Amino acid sequence: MPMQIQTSETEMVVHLTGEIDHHSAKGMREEIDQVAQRLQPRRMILDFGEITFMDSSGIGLVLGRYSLMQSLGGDLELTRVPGHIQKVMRMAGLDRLTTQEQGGNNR
Amino acid sequence: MPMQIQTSETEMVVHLTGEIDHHSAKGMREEIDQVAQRLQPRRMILDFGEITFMDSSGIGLVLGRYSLMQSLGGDLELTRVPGHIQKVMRMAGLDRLTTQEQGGNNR
Amino acid sequence: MKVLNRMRLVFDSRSANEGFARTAVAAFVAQLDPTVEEVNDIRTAVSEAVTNCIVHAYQNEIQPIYITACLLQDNWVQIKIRDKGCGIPDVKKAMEPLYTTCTTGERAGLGFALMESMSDRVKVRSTPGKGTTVTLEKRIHSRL
Amino acid sequence: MKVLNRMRLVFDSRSANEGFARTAVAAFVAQLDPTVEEVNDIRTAVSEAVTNCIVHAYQNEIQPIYITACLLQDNWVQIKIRDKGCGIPDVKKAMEPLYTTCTTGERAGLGFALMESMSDRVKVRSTPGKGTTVTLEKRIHSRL
Ligand SMILES: Nc1ncnc2c1ncn2[C@@H]1O[C@H](COP(=O)(O)OP(=O)(O)O)[C@@H](O)[C@H]1O
Ligand SMILES: Nc1ncnc2c1ncn2[C@@H]1O[C@H](COP(=O)(O)OP(=O)(O)O)[C@@H](O)[C@H]1O
Repeated sequence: MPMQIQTSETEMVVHLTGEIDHHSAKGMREEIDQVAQRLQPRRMILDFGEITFMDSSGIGLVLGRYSLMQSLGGDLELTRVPGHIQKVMRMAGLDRLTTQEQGGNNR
Repeated sequence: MPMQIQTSETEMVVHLTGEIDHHSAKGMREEIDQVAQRLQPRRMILDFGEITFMDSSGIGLVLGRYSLMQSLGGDLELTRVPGHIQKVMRMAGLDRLTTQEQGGNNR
Repeated sequence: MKVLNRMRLVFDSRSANEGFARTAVAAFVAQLDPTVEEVNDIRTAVSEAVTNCIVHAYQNEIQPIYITACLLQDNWVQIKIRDKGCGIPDVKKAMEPLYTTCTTGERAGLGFALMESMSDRVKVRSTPGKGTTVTLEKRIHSRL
Repeated sequence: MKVLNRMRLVFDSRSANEGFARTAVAAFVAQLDPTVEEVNDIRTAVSEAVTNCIVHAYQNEIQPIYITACLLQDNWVQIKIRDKGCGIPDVKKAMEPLYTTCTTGERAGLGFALMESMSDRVKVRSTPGKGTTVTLEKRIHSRL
């Protein structure tokens, strides 16, 4: 999976890359959850800066990680969400989890 | 046509952009020849720096402009030819017209 | 309406083809010189419809998915995504936001909602046991 | 050889579809994670074959062009481009570099030569009055 995960004692930052669809989401979910279960972080940050496409499979990905973090008593944040992906997030009210929107003309 | 033509007294520089195929080549040919007929330059330079795709229609484009410049008693030069397009040029021996090849990983 | 250009696409219902399908449709629409946002809308809507064929209609069996795309007058694009899968018993209910028959928590039930927000018109025709056709219509506000 | 994935494409022989056709095939092959050079080779070869259908086979009449693409074992890709146009009386001669029946000076007669240099194998079957099928085969040396 094209993904980089940075961890500290209490925080986990997931740098997602490429396209999120039903095909790619499964591997992403599994990789994130494996690290999260082991680390039990207080905060998970999903970085969408290098995501070039996302459909509702990405909403499922975010909602599932949100539940996971709730069950761990922690928080989920989304950063650097490109404009078009913000539009998809908004459909599920997930834009409220966004701390930093990415400006400009994303591909 | 997505094309910019710079002219001086004796020289004409054509900055080609986009993809060269049978569909796009016609318009490019016509636009170049119109200016060349009017200007009668000693030298024509075709700049391929912003070309992202070219098939044998591009060879036809170059060969035709070569004949035109010959008939005007002038020269034709090709600059900033991306690697993959150089590979197509080579099929027709047109790489010898190239004064400056473009390095790197062109799209 | 007069059809100005058209294409037809058939491919296996493998999830690896989701990216191919949306890219192919986007490449066909590219000749209208759409904005980046319009292209992304189309890619998203097509991706949703194709994923539904794979996940719901054929339930991960490998069967054919059919797409046709037409360019009509005044920059209208019509895209049909068709399967011969299980069909939808209650289309109205299926199209409600958050409604999903998926029990794994993997699907958000927002596929149709996204198709509707990314297109100008969405039509669904379905016969249980026979299959489903989703028709997406969108007008491209060409940059030309 | 076992077919691991496949798609089929039909579209009008309009020159506006040349870009669509090569992009669609490239998007299908993308799942093998080809190099940039391999993708460009495929786009060029497909573009040549499709242009020939438009220019030579149908001589600018609007008729259907058929493409199938298959992924086979060991990262082999097979692409067939088929028309129901005028056909080629002498295939061997047609495939010679610089040979062209075009008299306007627009075509360089290098279409088949380019297809051959961009693919591992090129097969041409043609029946005058019935049509032509060009089969391109290429092995992708995946980056994986
Ligand atoms: N092509 C289809 N074939 C059969 N059932 C479908 C099809 N498309 C959608 N459905 C049904 O409609 C429901 C809602 O679809 P959708 O809004 O896309 O949400 P999701 O895909 O997340 O479940 C699905 O859960 C499924 O039951
Ligand atoms: N699909 C086709 N149908 C009919 N004739 C064809 C087809 N493809 C190629 N040809 C014939 O073969 C010749 C050589 O083709 P090619 O090497 O691609 O060069 P070019 O397209 O530049 O003429 C063409 O000029 C044409 O006469």
